[in-house]
Amino acid sequence: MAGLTGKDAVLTEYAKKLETLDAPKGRSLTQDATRRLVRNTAAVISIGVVIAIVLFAFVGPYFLPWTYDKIDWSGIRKPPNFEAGHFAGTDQNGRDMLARIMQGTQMSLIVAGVATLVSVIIGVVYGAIAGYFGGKVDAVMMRFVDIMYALPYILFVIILVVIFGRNPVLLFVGIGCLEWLTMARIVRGQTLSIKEREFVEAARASGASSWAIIFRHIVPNLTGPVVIYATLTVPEIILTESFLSYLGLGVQEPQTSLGTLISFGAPVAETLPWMLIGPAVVLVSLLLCLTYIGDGLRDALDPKDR
Amino acid sequence: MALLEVKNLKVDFATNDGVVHAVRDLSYSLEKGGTLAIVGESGSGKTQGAFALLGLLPRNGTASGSVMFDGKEILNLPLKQMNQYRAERIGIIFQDPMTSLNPYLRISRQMTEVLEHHRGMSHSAALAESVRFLDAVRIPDAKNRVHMYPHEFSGGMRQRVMIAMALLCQPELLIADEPTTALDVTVQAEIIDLLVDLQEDFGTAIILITHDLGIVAGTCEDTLVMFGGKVMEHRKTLDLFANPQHPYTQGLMAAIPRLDQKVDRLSTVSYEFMVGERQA
Amino acid sequence: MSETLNTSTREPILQVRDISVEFSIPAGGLFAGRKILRAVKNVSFDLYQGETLGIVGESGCGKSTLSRAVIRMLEATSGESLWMGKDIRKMSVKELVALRKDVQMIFQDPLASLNPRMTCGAIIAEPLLIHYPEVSKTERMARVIAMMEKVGLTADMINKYPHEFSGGQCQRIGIARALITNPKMIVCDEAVSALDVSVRAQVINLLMDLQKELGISLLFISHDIAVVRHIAQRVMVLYFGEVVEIGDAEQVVMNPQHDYTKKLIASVPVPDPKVEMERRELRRRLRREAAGKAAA
Amino acid sequence: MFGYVSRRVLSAIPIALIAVTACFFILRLAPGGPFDGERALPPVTLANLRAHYNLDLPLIQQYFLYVGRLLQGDFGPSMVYNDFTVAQMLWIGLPFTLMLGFSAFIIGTIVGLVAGALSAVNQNKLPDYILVMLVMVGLVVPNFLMAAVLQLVFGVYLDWFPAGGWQNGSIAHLVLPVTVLVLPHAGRTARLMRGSMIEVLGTNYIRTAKAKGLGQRLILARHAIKPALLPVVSYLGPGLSYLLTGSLIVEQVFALPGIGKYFISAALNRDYGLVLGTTILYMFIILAVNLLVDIIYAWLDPKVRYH
Repeated sequence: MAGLTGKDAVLTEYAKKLETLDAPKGRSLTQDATRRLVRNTAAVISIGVVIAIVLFAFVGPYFLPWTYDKIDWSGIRKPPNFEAGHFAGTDQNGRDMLARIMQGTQMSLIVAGVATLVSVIIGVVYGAIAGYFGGKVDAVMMRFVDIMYALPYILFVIILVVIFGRNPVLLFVGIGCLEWLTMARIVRGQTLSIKEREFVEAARASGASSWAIIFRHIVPNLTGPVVIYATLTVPEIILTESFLSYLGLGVQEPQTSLGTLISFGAPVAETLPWMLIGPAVVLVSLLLCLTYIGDGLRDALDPKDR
Repeated sequence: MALLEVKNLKVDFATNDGVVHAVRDLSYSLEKGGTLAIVGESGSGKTQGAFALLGLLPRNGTASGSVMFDGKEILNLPLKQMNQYRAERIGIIFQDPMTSLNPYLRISRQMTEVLEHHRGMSHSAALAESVRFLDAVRIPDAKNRVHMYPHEFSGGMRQRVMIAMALLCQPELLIADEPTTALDVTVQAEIIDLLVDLQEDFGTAIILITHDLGIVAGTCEDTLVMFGGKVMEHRKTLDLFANPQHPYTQGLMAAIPRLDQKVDRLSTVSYEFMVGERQA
Repeated sequence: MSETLNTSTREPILQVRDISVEFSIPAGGLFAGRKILRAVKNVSFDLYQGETLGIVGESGCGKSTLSRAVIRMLEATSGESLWMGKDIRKMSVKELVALRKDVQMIFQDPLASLNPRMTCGAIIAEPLLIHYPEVSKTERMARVIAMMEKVGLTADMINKYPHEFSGGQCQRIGIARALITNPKMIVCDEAVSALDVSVRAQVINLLMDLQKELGISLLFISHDIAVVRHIAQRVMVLYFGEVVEIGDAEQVVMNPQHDYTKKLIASVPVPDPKVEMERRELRRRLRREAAGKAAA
Repeated sequence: MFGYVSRRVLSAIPIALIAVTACFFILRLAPGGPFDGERALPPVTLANLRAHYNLDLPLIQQYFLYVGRLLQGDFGPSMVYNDFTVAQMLWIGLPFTLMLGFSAFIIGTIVGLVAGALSAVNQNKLPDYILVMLVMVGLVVPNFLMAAVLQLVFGVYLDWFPAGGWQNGSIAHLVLPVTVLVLPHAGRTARLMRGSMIEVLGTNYIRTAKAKGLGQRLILARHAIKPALLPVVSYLGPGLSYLLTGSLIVEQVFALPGIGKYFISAALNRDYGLVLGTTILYMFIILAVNLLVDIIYAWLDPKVRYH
């Protein structure tokens, strides 16, 4: 390639300049967003609480004398008492409530994590393709999403669970497969708007290939909305999972989930209140914090000064 | 006694990156029936200065100083009293005609409500008056078009509707905030010429806010040049164009490509004058 | 100003013959049929090496569509667009990508034409990455710095992100990106319209200096005839997709032939009170004539 | 306007057909069937049971048979409650579920719209914070937990309302279940309305209305409400389907005679007829509401009606 500036000597001079240059780092949009997120106290507190809950669920069991499935024959249906090590009482079968709450939270978090991942992956890929290629492809794909929206989707989850039995993996994937609809719509909308932006046309004008445009220009600009919606999907999925467990379609014994615990705790709440209060507090605070984090992220990532 | 006396007007905005001083110190006066152009680049504070007059600042904006209208202080008036000035005594038209009309209401509704509210007119009387004003701003077939929705009008037509709407109560002062920036140049000329004719017919005082020195030249008796929220120069338009005093104004004049003169190279605005300003 | 180029001897680098562009848009109503919108109608013109051709017209006149159709950023419906004698509309994908090396674009919105997630250096280097992948990273970055300084940016801005620059600086980055592959022609689509008066003058001067120094041809599209007249040697006036006038810039401005051009020239406000008063009278007379003609 | 509506109706029909087909085949292709209960039935009874419900015919034929009868409103026999047809069972439970669902839907929508508008109008002031908190609770607490809590507090301890069961005609029995259904729906509607109202209040045409010197209440009523409603209206379709799903639980917790409780038992023991019937019924309700939403949307937004 001919010396761009016509004189190759000039180029070497710039090459030398390059070594000596320590240009200051720019402040990327993500750093900007994190600075704004940190200023949002509700979001920061929520992040703290969520981390605490995750530690409680995954690290807690090692500190407990009882495991979630060990039956303490002397302590059936007992309120919390500290000598016997049942800090949150025991359930009808004499199993330690605190251990079960921890295991239940673990299960709910895992289900939510995997299902959100599944819904994000399907949603982003589906939305990006529909958005980028547009025209007929987009019309057909979006028509399908409209049909799926019209179906009473929870009935599908129930049918799915009934069909494939109650093994947890299927449950996660099933929920994820039905939760991607809104993500697909959001990603499609975003892709359409990014595609119209001038920097994409500039890339086309420089001769960039479609794939280069998708991965270098469109996907990086999708991260904002995808992150926002993914955080808002997690509580949705936890709700769906607990809804299913409530109907007896959730996780199989002896494992449990927050929804299952509540479904057992609710009918006997009058006599054994600790069986309901424990899991309810954990579930509500988890969902509350995740929603606040989602709102905080949305205000941080696309700050229309609300 | 001047119709409008603005003294040391300051407008600040509280943003999460600290306070932004949009208008630092703006003072001017306007006689009854007079015409004043406020010229400045974006960020000079020209628009916020005018919005402060009518209390139209956004939620995080605060104004201080004094604005005397017809002898009475109107800056930061409580809403109830301010509403007696808005549209009735001070009209305003905005920059972007495409978004300044409510897309979900017919033009008739958006015009008659002004007369019904301020003049207590019946709907039919208000409608007739609205049609009369739509004719005055040269909208063809006003009688039928008044019942249409905004999206059935072009940009230029919508701006004419905005002008008619602002003049319904024949206010003593009309503020025009960059009325033609969003329009094509041929439509812009028609709207500017229309404003000049209306000013002569109704004798309304006009404050025309723009960044285009060409528009200023043909419309207003006085011109006020703003930069960085401050007044750089305020003189008769003829003198200002004959021999601009302030280096910023001179810089602006030399930086515009002109249709009537051929120049090889545009001179760029030098900001040395800012050196003295920075400490102020 | 550069002497009027004697265009007769040299071969034009771009010859456009009867380019038309039509879009089919959904018509309203129950059984939505489709209407044909003719955005560009049989436009022809030539562009010579080192020349700036201005295309002026109001919104909706098809100037952006034409400029993109001519370099096949969108498909024309009919006509020819010869680059160095070869019809762009018949080029293969590979030839088209190679064409992008020689034909670049600058856009209207300075900030929106830069990917917010990429640094200034990466943005300018992208065309190099596409067309000269074999070039080493250091050489690529050296060329980027050389170009940054040529367009008036300092080398230490290389890691900054678009939102950390002013409008004028963003446009300079756009220009640097367009120049990095040493193109022969650049399409400037309203390249200065979004800039403030003071910054606009700097960018116009920069474009004209670079053109003189590098001998690049510019297709300068704008709605502002005063800017076009200043920067271009020849001007083409578009009205509803058709060329109503084309010629030397001074000619077109000083004595326009077509009615629309006359109206366009008369509408542009001139920053001189006395001149502007006379022009208002001229506009009033043109309107009365037009009204008279319409009534007749 | 008519053109727009008929186009929407026409487009709803294929969706319904495709959905019915999807439900039908998914259920039938799933492993297991209604008759493989614990005690294996003797092969002979199994055979003629299958014949009775013509499960022995090729699937395609069963499908056309099913759809044919469906068009005449016959949902076919229930395979578990074998002395009722699905249509009869649905007919028993349907009115209750619709009454419960729609009353909660209407109350929830109204409460949500008013709350959302109020909190948007006095943004970042006390009423806004309180309403945002209430909305959070409504959104976050799962309906079965809310049901249990309300049942315990208001039903058992305070005994203001019956904690469950149903005597027809008695509103008191409905208070708690409707409240459980109203809270999440009102929460979502309020959150949407707040965001959309805030956006509308920031638009140029509201600034124009202020510049006309109109009173705040007049600006809100005439200029702000209609545009703010649009995004919320388009949510009401999915909103109702969300609420109907919730009623599955509420009917079970409060032991109410809706179609909800049939569905779960039907799904568990593979009563194809009943599951399909309920799903299709829910779907038609949702499609009908979506259609209604489209029409309201067109009525509100002249631009949609215009082309």
